[in-house]
Amino acid sequence: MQVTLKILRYNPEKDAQPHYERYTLDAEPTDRILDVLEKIKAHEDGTLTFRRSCAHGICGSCAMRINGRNRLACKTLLQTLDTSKEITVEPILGLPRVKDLVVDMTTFFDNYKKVMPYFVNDEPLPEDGRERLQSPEERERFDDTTKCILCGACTTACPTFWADNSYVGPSAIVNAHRFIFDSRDRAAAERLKILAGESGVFRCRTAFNCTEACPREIDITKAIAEVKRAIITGRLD
Amino acid sequence: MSVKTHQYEVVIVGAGGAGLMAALYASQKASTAVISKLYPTRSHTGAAQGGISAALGNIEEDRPEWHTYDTVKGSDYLGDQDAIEFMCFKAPELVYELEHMGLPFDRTPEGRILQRPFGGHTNNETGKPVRRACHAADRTGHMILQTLYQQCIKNDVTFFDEFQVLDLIMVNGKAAGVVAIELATGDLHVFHAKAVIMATGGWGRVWEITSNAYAYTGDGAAIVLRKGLPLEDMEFFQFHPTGIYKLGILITEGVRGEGGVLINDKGERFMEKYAPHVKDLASRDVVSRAMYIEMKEGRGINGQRYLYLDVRPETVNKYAKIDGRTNPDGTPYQVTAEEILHKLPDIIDFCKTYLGVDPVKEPMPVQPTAHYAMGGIPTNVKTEVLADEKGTVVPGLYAAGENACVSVHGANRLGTNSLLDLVVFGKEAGVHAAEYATGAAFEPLPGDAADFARSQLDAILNSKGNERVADIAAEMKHEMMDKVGVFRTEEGMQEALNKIRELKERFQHIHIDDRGKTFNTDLLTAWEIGNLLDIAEVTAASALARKESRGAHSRDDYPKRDDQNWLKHTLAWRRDGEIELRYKPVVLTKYEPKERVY
Amino acid sequence: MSFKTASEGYVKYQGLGNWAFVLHRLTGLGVILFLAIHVVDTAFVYFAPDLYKEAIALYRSPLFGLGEILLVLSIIYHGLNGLRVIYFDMVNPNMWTIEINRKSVIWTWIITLVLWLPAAVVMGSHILEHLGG
Amino acid sequence: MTTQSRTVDVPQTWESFAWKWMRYSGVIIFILAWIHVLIQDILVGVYKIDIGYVAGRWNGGFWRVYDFLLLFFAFSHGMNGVRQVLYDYIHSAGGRRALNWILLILWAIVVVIGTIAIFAFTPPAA
Repeated sequence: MQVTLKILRYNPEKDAQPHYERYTLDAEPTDRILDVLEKIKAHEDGTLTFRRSCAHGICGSCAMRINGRNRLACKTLLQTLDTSKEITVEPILGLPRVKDLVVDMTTFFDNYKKVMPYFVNDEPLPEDGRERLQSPEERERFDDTTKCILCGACTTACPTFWADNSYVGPSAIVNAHRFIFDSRDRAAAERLKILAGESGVFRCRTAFNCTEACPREIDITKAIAEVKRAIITGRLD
Repeated sequence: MSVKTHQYEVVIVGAGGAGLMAALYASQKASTAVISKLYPTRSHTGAAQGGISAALGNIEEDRPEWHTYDTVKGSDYLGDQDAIEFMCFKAPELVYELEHMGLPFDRTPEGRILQRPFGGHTNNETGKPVRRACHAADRTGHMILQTLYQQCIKNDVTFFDEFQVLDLIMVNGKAAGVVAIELATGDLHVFHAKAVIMATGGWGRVWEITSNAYAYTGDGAAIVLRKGLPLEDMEFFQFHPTGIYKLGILITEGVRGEGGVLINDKGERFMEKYAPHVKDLASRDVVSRAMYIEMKEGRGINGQRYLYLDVRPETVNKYAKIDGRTNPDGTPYQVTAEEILHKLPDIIDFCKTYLGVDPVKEPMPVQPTAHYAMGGIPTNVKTEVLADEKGTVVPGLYAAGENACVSVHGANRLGTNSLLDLVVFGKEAGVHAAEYATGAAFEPLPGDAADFARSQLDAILNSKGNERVADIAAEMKHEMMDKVGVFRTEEGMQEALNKIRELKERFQHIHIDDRGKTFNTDLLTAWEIGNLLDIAEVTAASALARKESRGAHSRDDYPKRDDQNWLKHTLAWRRDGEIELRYKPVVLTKYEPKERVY
Repeated sequence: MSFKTASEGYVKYQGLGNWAFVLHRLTGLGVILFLAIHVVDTAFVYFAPDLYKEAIALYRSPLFGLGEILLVLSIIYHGLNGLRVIYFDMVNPNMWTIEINRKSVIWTWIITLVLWLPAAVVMGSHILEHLGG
Repeated sequence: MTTQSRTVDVPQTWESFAWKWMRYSGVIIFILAWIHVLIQDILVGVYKIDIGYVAGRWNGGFWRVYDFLLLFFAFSHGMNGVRQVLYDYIHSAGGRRALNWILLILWAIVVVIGTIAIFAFTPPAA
């Protein structure tokens, strides 16, 4: 079958403004948008620029706006889209454009680093040198937010983040959640203090775009709500 | 092009599991920079699914000795036994270390790390599969990568993200740094260093069907090869039995660990013919070969080149009963759809996304997929890179992870040993490189340090032909899949080698569209294809020379293992456009080679 | 990043939740603007009764009448959607799932319309009654 | 092993207070404003409203208190809403401080005017 992709192109060395270019080519219904982009780059226009690596939704490189929604190009099959119309492909919104579908992720990772996204426990290790114990229920408590691949689809779908890059954004909160609710971690209070501030969870307007965008199906808005609740109540259950 | 210079005592190339582990340790003792062509969390370690093996014995009796023997046997006796013993005895310590870093392993009711069975891992006394793979659902690699990156942030490790290393700087026979291009700007950067750790991962993209990332283009190995250093055991590349049909996306062996079975067109569970004891949990080379034979003999599903991997609860329970499989408490092993969903969530997601198949309701179409490089940059147990068959160390140069060949995997890697390899030898690399750097001086940088890197890019940018890089890549992948894949013959491999040389010639006449500086992936993709061609050539030449079948190297014309003549490692150099092969003995300690039966 | 980026997202980003949010924001801003004016004009009954009469006269113009109908729509939607968010956020965060969110947004719109339409009919008939009179 | 419940001590911030305020006041306004709208805009309608109507309505204390509560909660809720909206577009600390003062003054003026009117109003002699 034939598909037409309408891609937002931008080369800072040549273009003052981004513009759309259209590519029509043969494809299979089971092709991913990433496959189509690869075909265009391989055979039609090598200047088309995008990030990709694993091609099966685990590395988080290829987040982009496809028909107006953030998705991973490698997890979006043509058969899930209306191919009788043009498919619009644009870079994720809210981060500086570098070239074509590539944006500068620096702010995104800086925000991630703000929420202490790492395990903290300075208490002595078990004397036998083995693992810290954790019940299956305690482990299950934060399972959902361990799935994050830092693709940025959620944060760049967030209306607050579009307007204000200083808001840490859904992804950072998800990663804070992963540690706040880990029974072995000891820095929940510090993280919650950060997240209770002007750039934290209370900037969330529950627009829900983040959850809809997550290619890992993390219930992000729910996680954010749980963090809000932990700040209000001080309870980590 | 402007060149910027940086100075760090230790420079680590690659930010996957091995690179990050090395970074954590090196940065404690020496100024350290990690240079990565991807953001660290994009590394392919994140795609590893099933688990990391360690004889913790959390569920049932297990011993590091058994793990060692299983790995030696799995390697088809080509693994160096000192290195294997080192790794397997270090395993529990490293797994606990990961846990202490916060890695969210699944848990037993007692709160300990949960373990599952995996191919080739056995109780040496009963011969039955043992639960040795420690896991975090089916995203263990993802959790290792995330955890290590998190710890690097905590420890303020310096990263140069999206910098593609193009060349290794050698001065007076010692490593003195690397040259990299910054993707965002196109600027060249020279990193002056006392020690360099190569941790750039594998090269599955040499083959058509692969579980590997687009980024897996063997950059580190190719760079080292171009510096006149050898690559070891390149003929051994693992084909994982269960890749999603046509796409190659990996379906973890953990599926079979949880009781899934392979089924042919006749509805037979054919693995009992090939591995009567452990059946579907035989090691990967054995299973992939069995699948090829089934398909070749016409028992692929609908005569096509795929088989079914069936993890529907009714199937699992049926064969668990036949096998007499039990839970740790002795009760019969039975699963429900919910339990499968809970243990293999990502697999279920892959299948639903890419196949429209729900694995608890329908079987998954699978075929062997190019998965893992057993060979690579030769190192000793301290991860020091070796320059020749006599074990001469290249001062200041280290390698760890998939691009290195210690050799702990020999001719065939056991599932879950790759993640173990990463953390064990990543740590060793970090420790030893920092130790070396603190005792060494910076070698003076030559004035033309960036010239070779620049000349490689210029050659591509100024190339005047009209060959498209993608066509060359496609032909190489097809040829390698067909002729240097699961089954190999003299004739096929020779054809492949000729073809690759022809493609290398055509590569001199490519045309790329993008000549800009900003994020020029057209240029870098072309450079990567150049790496793959070099790797493919070495692989084919090494394979052609090895006249036996061992592990992943399986020849129709020499179907038997030949310990008399071939119990040795291949070392391959590229000199004056020719591949030169030499050999070195395998380190044997306790385990005499014997016939391998699963 | 900026108002421009945000506006592009508000308008172009595809998703029920996005529209629910944009409408919530617009109706909220509309209501607060009206409220500020309304408090002041009502205060005229004390501070400047004559001006109050003029203000009321203005409110009775057909254009303001239509505006009032929209105001009622805004208050109904903002209130219902607000309650929805409060319930999910404070009482049961487990309801923040894709399916429940989508359904609840659609139901919020349906209930808003069901409540607003009769109000609009009543208010519209008031306007018609007083047209030219 | 069993699961332990854990608590931490988190100091409340202006933002956490504001968040709670929007929700609690939201529920109160929902009730007050809807009844207000139902009566004044729909059932009575602007055509029947004049000073006389207001006088009748504010004859007793109940509706005066009612209207004051509505004014206070709705306007405070709304002004914080405006603050939150503008925080999206005003990023500098100085800008946000200026915004807060402007909104606070605006809020005070409107609430004071409204409150005086509600409680000081005496019906004109009919």
